[in-house]
Amino acid sequence: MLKVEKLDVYYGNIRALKEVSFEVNEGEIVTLIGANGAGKTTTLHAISGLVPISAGTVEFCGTDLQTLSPHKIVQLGLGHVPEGRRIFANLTVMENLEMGAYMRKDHAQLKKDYEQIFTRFPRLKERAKQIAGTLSGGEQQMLAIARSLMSKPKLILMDEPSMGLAPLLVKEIFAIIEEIKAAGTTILLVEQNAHLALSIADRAYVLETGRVVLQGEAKELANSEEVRKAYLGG
Amino acid sequence: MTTLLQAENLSIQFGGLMAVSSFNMELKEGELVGLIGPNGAGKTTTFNMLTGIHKPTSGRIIVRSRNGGPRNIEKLQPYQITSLGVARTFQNIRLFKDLTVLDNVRIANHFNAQYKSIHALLRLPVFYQEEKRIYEYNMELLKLFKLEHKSDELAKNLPYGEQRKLEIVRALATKPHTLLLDEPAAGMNPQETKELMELIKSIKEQFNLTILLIEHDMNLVMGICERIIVLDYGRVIAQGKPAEVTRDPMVIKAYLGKEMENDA
Amino acid sequence: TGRRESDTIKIGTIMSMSGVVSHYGIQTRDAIQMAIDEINAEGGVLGKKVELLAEDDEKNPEKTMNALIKLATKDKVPAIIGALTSDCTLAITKEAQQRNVLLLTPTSTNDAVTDAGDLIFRSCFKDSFQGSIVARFSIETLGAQKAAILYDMNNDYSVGLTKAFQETFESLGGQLVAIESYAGGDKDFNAQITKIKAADPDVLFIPDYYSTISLVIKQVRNQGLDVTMLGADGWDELTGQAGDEAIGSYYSNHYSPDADDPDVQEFVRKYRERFNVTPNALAVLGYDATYILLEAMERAGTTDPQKVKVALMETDRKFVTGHIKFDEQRNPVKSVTMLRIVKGEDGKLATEYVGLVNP
Amino acid sequence: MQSERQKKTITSIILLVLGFVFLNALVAMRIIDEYTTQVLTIGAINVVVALGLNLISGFTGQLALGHAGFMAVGAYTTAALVMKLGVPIFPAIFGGGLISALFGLLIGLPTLRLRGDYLAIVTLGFGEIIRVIMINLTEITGGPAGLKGIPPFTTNFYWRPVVSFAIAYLFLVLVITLISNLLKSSPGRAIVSIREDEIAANAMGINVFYYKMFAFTLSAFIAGLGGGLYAPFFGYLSPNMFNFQKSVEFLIIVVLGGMGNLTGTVLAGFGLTYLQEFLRFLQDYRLVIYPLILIVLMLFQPSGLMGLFGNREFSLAGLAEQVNQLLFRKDPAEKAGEK
Amino acid sequence: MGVFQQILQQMINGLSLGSIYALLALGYTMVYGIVKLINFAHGDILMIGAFIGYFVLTKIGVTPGTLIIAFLISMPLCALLGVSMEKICYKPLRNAPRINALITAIGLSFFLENGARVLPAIGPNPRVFPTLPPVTHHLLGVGLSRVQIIIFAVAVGLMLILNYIINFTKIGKAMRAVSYDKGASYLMGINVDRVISFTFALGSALAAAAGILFASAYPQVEPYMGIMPGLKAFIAAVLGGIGSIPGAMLGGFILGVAETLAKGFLSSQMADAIAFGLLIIILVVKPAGILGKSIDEKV
Ligand SMILES: Nc1ncnc2c1ncn2[C@@H]1O[C@H](COP(=O)(O)OP(=O)(O)OP(=O)(O)O)[C@@H](O)[C@H]1O
Ligand SMILES: Nc1ncnc2c1ncn2[C@@H]1O[C@H](COP(=O)(O)OP(=O)(O)OP(=O)(O)O)[C@@H](O)[C@H]1O
Ligand SMILES: [Mg+2]
Ligand SMILES: [Mg+2]
Repeated sequence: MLKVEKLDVYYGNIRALKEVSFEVNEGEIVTLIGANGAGKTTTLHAISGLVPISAGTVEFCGTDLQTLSPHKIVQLGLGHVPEGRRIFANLTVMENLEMGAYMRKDHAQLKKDYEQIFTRFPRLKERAKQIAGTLSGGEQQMLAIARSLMSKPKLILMDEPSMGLAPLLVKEIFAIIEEIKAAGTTILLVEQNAHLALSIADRAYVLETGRVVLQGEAKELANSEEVRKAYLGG
Repeated sequence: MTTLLQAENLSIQFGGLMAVSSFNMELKEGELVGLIGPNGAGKTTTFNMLTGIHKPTSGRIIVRSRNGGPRNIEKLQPYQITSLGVARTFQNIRLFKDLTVLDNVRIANHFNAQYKSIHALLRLPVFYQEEKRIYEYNMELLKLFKLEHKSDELAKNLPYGEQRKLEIVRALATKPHTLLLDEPAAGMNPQETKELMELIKSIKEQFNLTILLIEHDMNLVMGICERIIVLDYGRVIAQGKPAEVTRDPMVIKAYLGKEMENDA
Repeated sequence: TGRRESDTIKIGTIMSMSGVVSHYGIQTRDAIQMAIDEINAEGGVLGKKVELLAEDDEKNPEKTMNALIKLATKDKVPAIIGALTSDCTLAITKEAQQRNVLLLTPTSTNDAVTDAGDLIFRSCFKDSFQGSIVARFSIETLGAQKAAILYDMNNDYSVGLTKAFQETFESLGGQLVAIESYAGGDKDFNAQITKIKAADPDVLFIPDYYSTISLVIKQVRNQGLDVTMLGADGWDELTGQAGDEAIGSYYSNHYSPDADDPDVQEFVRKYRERFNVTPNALAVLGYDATYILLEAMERAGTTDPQKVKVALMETDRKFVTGHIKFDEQRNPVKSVTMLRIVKGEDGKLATEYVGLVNP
Repeated sequence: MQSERQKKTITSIILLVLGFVFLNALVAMRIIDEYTTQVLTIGAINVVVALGLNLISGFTGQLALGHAGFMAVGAYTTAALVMKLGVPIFPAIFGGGLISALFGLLIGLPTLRLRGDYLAIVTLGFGEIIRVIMINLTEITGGPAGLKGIPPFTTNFYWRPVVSFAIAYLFLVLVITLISNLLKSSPGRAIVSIREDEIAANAMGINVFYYKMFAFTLSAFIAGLGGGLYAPFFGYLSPNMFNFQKSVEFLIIVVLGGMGNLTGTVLAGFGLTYLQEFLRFLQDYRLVIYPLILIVLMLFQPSGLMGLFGNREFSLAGLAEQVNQLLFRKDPAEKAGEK
Repeated sequence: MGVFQQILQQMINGLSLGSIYALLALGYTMVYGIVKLINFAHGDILMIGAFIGYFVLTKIGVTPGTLIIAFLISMPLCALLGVSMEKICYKPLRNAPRINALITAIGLSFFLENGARVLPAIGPNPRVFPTLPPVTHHLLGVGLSRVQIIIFAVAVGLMLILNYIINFTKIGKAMRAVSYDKGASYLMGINVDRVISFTFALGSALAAAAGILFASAYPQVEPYMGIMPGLKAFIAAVLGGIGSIPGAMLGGFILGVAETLAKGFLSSQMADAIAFGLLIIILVVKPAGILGKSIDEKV
């Protein structure tokens, strides 16, 4: 479904990604793990067209994404829940969801989808008219995910959805991620919380200073000595 | 042992959010204390209050100045607190990105520089002497962190790990008695983290430092901290020796929960 | 002196061809060019063609100075017509005098302009003269007791007239009940007018150029302030811009643009034909200044400023803007024409000759 | 190391003096004609003020839009000191700088806590207020008609352009030395660190507000010096010469040269001053083409002129070194070995 | 005329002037909010808008109906102009330091002013803007002219429409989203470039309307007419809190009234100085303007 090959990204003179290659198949949860600054966010940004690609290719459902502008990429069915949530704090919850559905024209279906989202996230329904900036961290993360789902993505990129959340909320969010997968959406998950990420993922890639250094089945990696040492704290 | 830094009933509010409430802490000379807690617990905010970047809504902070006397610092500006001997690093690296590594460190010598603007403008001998002293001292510091060969590089061109180290060097150059480190190992791989641990221990000895440290890397925290304070939702939920704290059910629930889950 | 002989005579002009008074500068430059073309068509001066070198000053004294030095040292012109506004002219008079360049300003009315030396001439009124004439007129002819002034504090023309009017009016026993100002470029005068209205004057003196005046008097009438308005030569051409609200106002001018003055008619016709706009007062002054200068050169038989200056003092004939002679201060001795704005037979605004006030 | 430094300083001074004598000889012999001298002198004064602006905007990172106002204060103060109090010209110029610095201090105190565009708009406001005050202070400034008859540097007509040029040149060198000496010192580094990151600078022991004030006041002082030079050079002042547009001109010089680069300011200052005069042949179209050139420069060279050269600073000693090497083909490594 | 009437009269004068400032300030604020650019050429769009109105009205005569036509022609044309300015001059600089776009905007402003001056169709001469015959209503000894009524009506009407667009339409919400976070907006599939263009279009259209209103109140058009109102509106935008739409409206009204009252009761010489002084005081007390939010940097 998503195929990334030999991806290079530069910030000025700094080479943030070095020949990163990986793929995501339909129906999977694939996770990218790695230390702070390893280039996980950069990878997702490159896929979504937020940073220019210096070399390599990104292919999504057979379309080359390289030359497309970000909003076109979203229209192809690629959702992105950005790092740090980045909800529109000055808009209401409902307006945030509307922004998620910005490019959709199927108004009839859209109505139903709002209903569906609200049944999945009852807390957001309660707060539909609240200014999003005043939501709690967990609620904001839910909103960020819900907002992205509104675009009906085939593949959804999630950047550290557990960041800044209390463990309880983390559990809740991960449950939601599994639900989304069950509903048929493919997921590329970036997480610092490698434990949890590996526990729900099918496959995983490990990034280290801009390079893929390990890859494999999530379970295998979780048990590998190397990963345990470096990312799971022994 | 004298108390170098003391916080009494510190609280701060952002809008409606009570980011830190009734925080109490006493840092004795030569201690190495860890401050841990989940994301958003208020650790960095605590640092920000201790260094004057945020003014606490209520509470007191007392610092022993270099020449001995205790001083209330809640109302002081960050540069004043630094000059009393409390230095810090930042969680989101805040180097002077477009300046060289050496200049980054030299800037931190500012209030120690023994000459006035007028000396610099007229290029009097005292200026050259001082500049030479500063240069040599700073190069020495850089050497400790194996950064001396990069002294002319722009800070933004250093790899992440070295940027973190440079932040520590820069803080050291202010000649602090107390050093506050905010996630110094973030972005370092386990090997680097190990080296960093050794480095922290050694500079602590060499410069006779007292250190307060925020870190999510439990290996590091358990490895070097003598005492740990755990924050959650702005409140201290536990404190004590590393071994005690890790057994505390509250801490496990709020922070270390992962292991529990695995066991379950 | 040792200026090189060539087959053309170069004359400089420094005008504000860009910036906020560019509409005056460009028209005046065009009028000067027109006069030179006419003279060239008649065989030129001293048997040579005249070439006009026009420099822009952006209404900026610094740029005026640069232009002067360029004209004086690079182009080596013996005489310059300009500058347009008094601040620009004042910036260069001393330099022109020292560089032995004759400077004839057609339009700078500030009293001090000609102080710098015997090579500096002007062919328009000076502010104090005109201001006091209008003040005298308002007391002696209109019988005014209480006057108000509304002026542009950024513009020394306006400030100079205000000062002169105020002094004369008060010395003749009148009372100034309000002196209000605005800054050049302002479009809204309602606040000042409201204040003036409260002071209830007999006459309101508004010394500024017509483009501003047309806005001011509209707002005066809109506020229902029924007062006789007075102006000066800047009001020339106001009849083309203002509406009925201007009727009944008086202003002083260099000449009477009476339909039956053939010189005026001829000038306006030629100018319109060539540039497709009605010339304003400054353009006419520029046109006259060109003739004054070039005729003096012809009389002097040379372009040497020291000789032309003497010949200039002998100027004594009627030009488009009236009869011109110079006094010892190199200011023109011109009588002032007082005009009244009336509704013409064709329904358009026109001016009516009220009287001549002699210096 | 010590002797190396002294050698550098001496080389620079020799080159400066040579350049000074050479240029002035050209001016005195009218090989550089008077018009060009006029433009060069104005250029030098513009550069002085722009250097002041660069100090606060380029090096300290605080955008200021009212430097024409400081220049006006300097110019009028100098004129008043000379004309009303009979102060000799050089003390008067410094007096202009000092009073302007005082204005800088007063303006900076309440406003330097503002950041970015807010500071820009407030300084713009102050520039305009100063201008309006000048218009109304008729006693000192002559009002809108301007102030004329300011005594020139010398009354000798032939030598006047030479002397004006020489003095402007000297002040230019003085200001450049002042700023570059400052920048290569602890207070200078403090100033630059504020531009880079205020919060970090503060945490590193730098009194951010103090150094902002210091840079702003010094910047006003330098702009005031520029004004002080302008008054006797020009002999005539009018408040409208120091309007917003003039402030913008200085900003354009700084940005076009490259923010935080002294060499760039010098080049752009002379370049733009000359360009405006050079375009005179375009007549009515001059002010249409000039902004177009500006826009094109901004679009295609956003980092300014010196961005082309990696933002390095020009150094006389460095130049001498290069020439030396070129002439005598001495390898620098070899030279180091010699020592 | 009593003091009370005088005050009332000055208030009316000030509000009418202020509503023009407010319309213009809205453009500054919207553009600033979305691309963080002080668009110095905004005042010159007012000039172009007024000239378009002038050409339309001199061609077809002036009646209330043709006035509406003038708005309908001038506003879209200026919108187009604003969009082209953004595409050609600002967009390439979006990732450059902000000061570059600022200088470009200043250059553009000079270019428009002087370009208009050399354009044969416009030229340097001030033209009389065609107006409806003046009618003044009197109430309690206070005059309210027809022009003033038109200004209020049009300005308030446009502000209501703008308010509707910003708060209740999809593109309006997208504008707010983009101004809050461009990157995240891309990820929603929002065509950020189009939203920015739309913002320029909207702001420029409002400036065009302000131009016609301004020229109706002060019936004269010339190439440099946009400078002063542009500067004042900019101040108004900052005063209200730049980036804040209600702030721009409020700032415009406050500035208009303050300026008029200063002229009327303090000193007309110092009115501009007072306007700037007011700005400075407000900024010193509230560093982000009256309705602006000062956002602390997260350390
Ligand atoms: N806009 C930028 N300009 C310059 N360098 C950048 C930029 N964004 C990221 N980088 C650098 O690129 C590298 C990879 O960063 P990235 O944000 O992708 O890491 P990450 O793996 O997502 O880390 P984290 O766990 O902190 O989110 C880092 O060294 C970072 O400093
Ligand atoms: N300047 C500010 N304005 C408003 N809220 C703030 C500000 N700074 C911090 N907060 C809030 O205060 C809370 C504590 O934040 P803080 O940065 O101290 O967390 P932390 O414990 O350091 O977390 P982490 O481990 O993620 O760094 C968070 O909810 C944060 O959003
Ligand atoms: Mg990341
Ligand atoms: Mg933190």
